[in-house]
Amino acid sequence: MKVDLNKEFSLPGTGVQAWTFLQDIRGVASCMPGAEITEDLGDGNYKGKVKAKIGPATMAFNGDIIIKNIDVEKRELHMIGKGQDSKGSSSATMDLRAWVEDTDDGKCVLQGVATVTVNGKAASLGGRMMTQVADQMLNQFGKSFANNVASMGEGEEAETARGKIAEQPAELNGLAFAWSVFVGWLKSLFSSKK
Amino acid sequence: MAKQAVSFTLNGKTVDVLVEPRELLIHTLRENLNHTGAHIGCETSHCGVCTVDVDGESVKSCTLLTVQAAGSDVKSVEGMASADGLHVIQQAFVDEHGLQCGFCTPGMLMRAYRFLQENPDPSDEEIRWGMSGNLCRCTGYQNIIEAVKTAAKNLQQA
Amino acid sequence: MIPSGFEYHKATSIADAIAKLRDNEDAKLLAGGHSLLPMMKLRFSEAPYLVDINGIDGLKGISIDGDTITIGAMTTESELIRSDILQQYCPLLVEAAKLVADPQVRNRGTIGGDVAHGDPGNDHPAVMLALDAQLVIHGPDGERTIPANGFFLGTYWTALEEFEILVAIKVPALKSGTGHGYNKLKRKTGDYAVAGSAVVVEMNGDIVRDIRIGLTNVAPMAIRAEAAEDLIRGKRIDDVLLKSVEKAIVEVCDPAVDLRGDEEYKSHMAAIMARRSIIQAIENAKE
Amino acid sequence: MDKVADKQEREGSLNGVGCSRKRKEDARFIQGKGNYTDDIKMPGMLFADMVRSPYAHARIISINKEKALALPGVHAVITAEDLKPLNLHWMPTLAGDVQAVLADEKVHFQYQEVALVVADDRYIAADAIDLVEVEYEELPVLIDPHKAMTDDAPILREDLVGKMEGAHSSRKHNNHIFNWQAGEKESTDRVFDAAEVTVSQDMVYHRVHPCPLETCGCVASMDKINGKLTVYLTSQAPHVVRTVVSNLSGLPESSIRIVSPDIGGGFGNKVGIYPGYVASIVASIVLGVPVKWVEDRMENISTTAFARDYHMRGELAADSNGIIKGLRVNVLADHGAFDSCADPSKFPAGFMHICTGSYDIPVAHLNVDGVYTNKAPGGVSYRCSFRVTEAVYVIERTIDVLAQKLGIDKAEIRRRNFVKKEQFPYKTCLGFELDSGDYHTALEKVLDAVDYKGLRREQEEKRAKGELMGIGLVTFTEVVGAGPSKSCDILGVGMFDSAEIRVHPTGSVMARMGTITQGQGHQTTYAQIIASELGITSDEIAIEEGDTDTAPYGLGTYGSRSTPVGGAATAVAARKIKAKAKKIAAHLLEVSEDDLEWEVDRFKVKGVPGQEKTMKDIAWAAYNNVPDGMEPGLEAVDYYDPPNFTFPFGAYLCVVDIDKDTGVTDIRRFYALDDCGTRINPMIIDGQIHGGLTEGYAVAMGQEMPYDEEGNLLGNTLMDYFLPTFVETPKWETDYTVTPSPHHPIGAKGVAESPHVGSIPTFTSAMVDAFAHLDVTHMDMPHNAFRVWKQIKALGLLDN
Repeated sequence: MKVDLNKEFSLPGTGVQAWTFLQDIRGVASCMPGAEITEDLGDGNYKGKVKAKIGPATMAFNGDIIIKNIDVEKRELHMIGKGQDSKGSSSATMDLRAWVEDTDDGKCVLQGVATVTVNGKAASLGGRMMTQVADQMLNQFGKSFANNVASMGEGEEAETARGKIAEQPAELNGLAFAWSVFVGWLKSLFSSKK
Repeated sequence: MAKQAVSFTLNGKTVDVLVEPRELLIHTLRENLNHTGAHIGCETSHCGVCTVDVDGESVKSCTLLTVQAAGSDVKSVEGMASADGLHVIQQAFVDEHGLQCGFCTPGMLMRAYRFLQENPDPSDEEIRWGMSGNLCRCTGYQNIIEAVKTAAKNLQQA
Repeated sequence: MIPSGFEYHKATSIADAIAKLRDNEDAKLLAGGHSLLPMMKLRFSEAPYLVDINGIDGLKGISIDGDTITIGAMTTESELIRSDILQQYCPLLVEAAKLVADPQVRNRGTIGGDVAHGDPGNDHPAVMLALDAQLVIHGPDGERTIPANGFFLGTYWTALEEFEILVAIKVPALKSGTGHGYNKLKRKTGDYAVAGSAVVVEMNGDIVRDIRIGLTNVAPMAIRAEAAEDLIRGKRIDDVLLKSVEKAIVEVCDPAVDLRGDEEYKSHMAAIMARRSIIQAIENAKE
Repeated sequence: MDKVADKQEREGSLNGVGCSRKRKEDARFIQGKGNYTDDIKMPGMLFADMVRSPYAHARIISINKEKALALPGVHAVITAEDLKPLNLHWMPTLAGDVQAVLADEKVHFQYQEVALVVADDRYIAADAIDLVEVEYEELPVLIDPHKAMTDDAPILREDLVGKMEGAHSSRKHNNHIFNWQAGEKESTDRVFDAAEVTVSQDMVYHRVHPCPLETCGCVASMDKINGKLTVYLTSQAPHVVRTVVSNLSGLPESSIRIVSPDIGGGFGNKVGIYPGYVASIVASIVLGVPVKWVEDRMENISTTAFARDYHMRGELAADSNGIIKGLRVNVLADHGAFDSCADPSKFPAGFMHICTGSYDIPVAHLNVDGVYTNKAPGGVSYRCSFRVTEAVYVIERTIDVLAQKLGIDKAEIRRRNFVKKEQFPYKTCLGFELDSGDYHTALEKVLDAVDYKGLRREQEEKRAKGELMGIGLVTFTEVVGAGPSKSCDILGVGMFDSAEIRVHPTGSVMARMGTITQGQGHQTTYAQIIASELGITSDEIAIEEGDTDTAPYGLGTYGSRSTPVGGAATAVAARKIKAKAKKIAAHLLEVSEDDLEWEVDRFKVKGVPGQEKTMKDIAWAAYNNVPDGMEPGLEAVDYYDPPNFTFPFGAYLCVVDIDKDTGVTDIRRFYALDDCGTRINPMIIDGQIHGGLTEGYAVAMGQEMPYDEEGNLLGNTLMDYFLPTFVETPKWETDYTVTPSPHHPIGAKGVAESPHVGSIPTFTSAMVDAFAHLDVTHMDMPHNAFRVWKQIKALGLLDN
């Protein structure tokens, strides 16, 4: 299953702040409940895992993240994430380009284009839930990302944002994810515009 | 996981088994208790070939943990016939050619057994709805409907 | 298809069940098991600890007190269908339950499980919305009752907090001048709805005084078609109005694409199911 | 009068051919005492489970068994590397190709077998497969067969690179399997060039799965002391399996016993030889204990034996009266990753050349190209003779298109083109000799029964009101009963079949056949044939099949071949016994054989009342009082090699109403008239027809196996894969005519597949007919509500 996604997120901080945060792979990963970078292999290669849970469903993916390119001029990140679930029955790949654009009000938007591919049992069985789980993950991730960007500023707003980051649950609402969750995470970055 | 001792009644006799909590009733019946009448068809609770009767209700035994059946009264196709011979429903399936490969038949019979107690005088339409949790690939259902009707008639006369 | 190993506890009381949920990481409640066990057999769920709440006193049964019907969360679909109280005072629930899965599954599947699971394809959530049901929830901090409207937050996502259990559902008894309709389109018995709609109307002569339209499987969760309701409220139904209602329903849908259909088809089917339910509801409100 | 009554009573008590005898096999099934493969338990038996690929096309970088082997209760993890030294990592398919037993360096389709785990029980095995770590490198995936032979298509079968001579023809491309043609291309093209009218219709006969309720499985048991391998397995062709296993293992066939126990439905799914069987046999040989392997439902739908996936174009040339002058059929056949269909060797596209149907077509040309894609392998006959379903579909659809173009009613155009009764035996231009038929009578009987004119009037009225009602009509001819050895073989073994009958001293009978029942009721019907032939009541005739240690060699049951071939062998073997019995009777009665006449169950001396010997008398004598020079005993074997195929036919009519709002179809009426020649057991025939129609309904209206571009099969549980329940299944009306096969010993033709073959185009015909007034000529299956609604919308028929 392949899904092409485009997404735009309005962010509370400046373009510079957002771009700084976007380059922090560990930070970006942390916006996703249940995800973490486990190893920095150098040269833009990381190992990571996502334990995805929603309702009664769980799925654990181990995978590689490869930073293909960081274009400072365009403030664009090109990365590929590849993961296989720990049972070897499903896998997911995301090819992602994300960039930060300034807006007129001194703030910015995060833009993204991604192709997500899911193989195996998750694709065979998860079709019914894929999009919907992804959509609801979107808000969670968006909030976290925005909080992180906001927290980079000064003052009360940033303080509140830092508080929110701290409160962020380890899993989505303590409920978390369906089998399609890895896609959900990926797609949550860049859910399709309707 | 540690095994648990579970007792229940199977076709009127008490049985004791030692099972992991995850063991499904269909496996206990088939593997542990050598009651291989009920079968496994889809494993996602769609086909009904594993249907048995638990405490007076039709249940898909592939979707019930054996530990959940503790203390229950379980009836399977093996318990249908008596010393007097075949159950009226079994005979009706033979008479109306309500089976071919026979794989769905034990589940079908157990469902019909319970259904006819829930609705002793069903219409064709009611049979179709009442039996809709059991799939058959051979008969096209038409003769099973006849069999259930015949059984209903004979049960009422009996 | 065999589940991975887990520990099993048959809860003796609601408090016991809550305690076990709290004390065991990733513990899950086992109600009817007909959603959970298939997921576990496919190993999409590997809950390490199951708390079986079958057999807890007080979680089953249907009673009526004044205008309020109370249904225990562990009441099975079959019990809903057989209930004289519901037949007489809330036939919508009976009709919806009849279209859930198949007879064997209805013998195990419970209304509470159906509502709390948070699957947008489940049938009762839309019915709960149409009935304006109240959900009684027990948790570590005691009991709270919240409206069904607002309970369904997304796919497998409800307003239930950690370690909370849905224990009962309260729905209003049918009043005179009230009507209901339920329609569900599905490919075959046992399948999830392509789209479904539950409708409750309160009539004032041939004017619709109030209406609630619940929709199944056309969004990440069961939803109310509020814009469509607004169009109808205070009006007399006619073909022109129904056309605009259909449009409003298509607008509110955001279904998942699968073998049952694409977004367009499912959204339109939701509109057709809702139209049929509205007509049906108004018809039987007259009786 | 008494004599007549006595004769009738004796005839009736035989329970022979023509009576609706209750089934012999039912007693065990209704009491839960069937013995299916998964019911079999052996001491010390272990369980196997399969590690499968999540990818459709990928290279295997590494397989790490350690964690799995460390799990208590796990005995072995077997991979292609383990099979290589035994040269068992690949196996021959029945279609002249090879198939990986366990993926050898790369995987070619999603869910392909990668490693077999053997453990104490199925729970441990299931845990262990999750622990086998396989590292893959993804490769480009080929799913669309139309792109298989393009220049930039990925190479799927690296094992075939450079081998441009295939089993059936030279190969044009590495993803090409074969090209197969029948008929005359040039003369057909000339007819088309000169024709007054031509029509052309593209159609996809989508990929489906037979999906019997019992999945495939086996119990392999190697007895190392005696050197004997016993395998219980779900096979529609146990003897062929024994030959293949012997070839693969090097064990003599006498050291291999294959048993097909009770089979929970086959429908073509259980003809093939699957990796799970072979791997389990290897595991049993290696471990020295019995090993059981049983698929789960997802594995069944995803990996073993799909059917169809034919992408067809049908073209007809005709005159302005609708008289057909020529037929062209072009097929692109998607076989998936390995060509593992089970057609007779000479027919890589089966009997697709029956595509001239019931019609008198002067000239035709058929072209079939088979290609590889990254999908599950197969191409089996799902409740039909080899590709006959596809052939009937293409001709029946295309003739409807012709009728539509010419404005001729679809019943009328068939009347005009039928092979006439007096033309039989009729040689078709693509090489079959239709042995018998009476198509006009069948059609008219159906049209009268349903009041066809009245239905058309009703349809007119409905169309005027904007309602959608369709009438489907199909008049099909099947070719079944493969088949004459001169043209049909499987792996070089001629497609005869066999029967061995023993009459015991007391006159009861034990008979064994080379076929194997999967619900068809052979134990009942074969006994009826013998009963009528030998005058012994069928209740005293025991039938056994499926055990290669005891049954005579036979090719098995598929392609409706049991009655045409096995049934013929049974009748001929019985006649051999009867011939000997006549000699014994003459001896006992001290008359010449010429003085004897047969009556129901005895030989009588002509013109001398009371001088007679019953078959029971003769059976006793066969063991103690035979004529000089005759060997004692009363038994016979027949290996029947049929002189021709049989050609069952039928006329089916279907009426549908379509809900414009939802696309939901109501099959209001389905009338099926079948002519299967002599009717052995009408009750069983009706049952077979109900079942076949229901499977046809499933295929036409809902079954599908969609793959996404990455090669993921979407929908491989019974949640998604459409098996109709009691509620959706229409009510069937059946009817018949009887046109016996002139070459079959008892005139029977076979019946179980006709309703599947015939009903599918009937549904499509009805669906298209509902839209025919809007110039729709074809709609591809499945006709589910979603797709129908799309059609309604595309035609602008939605109310808004």
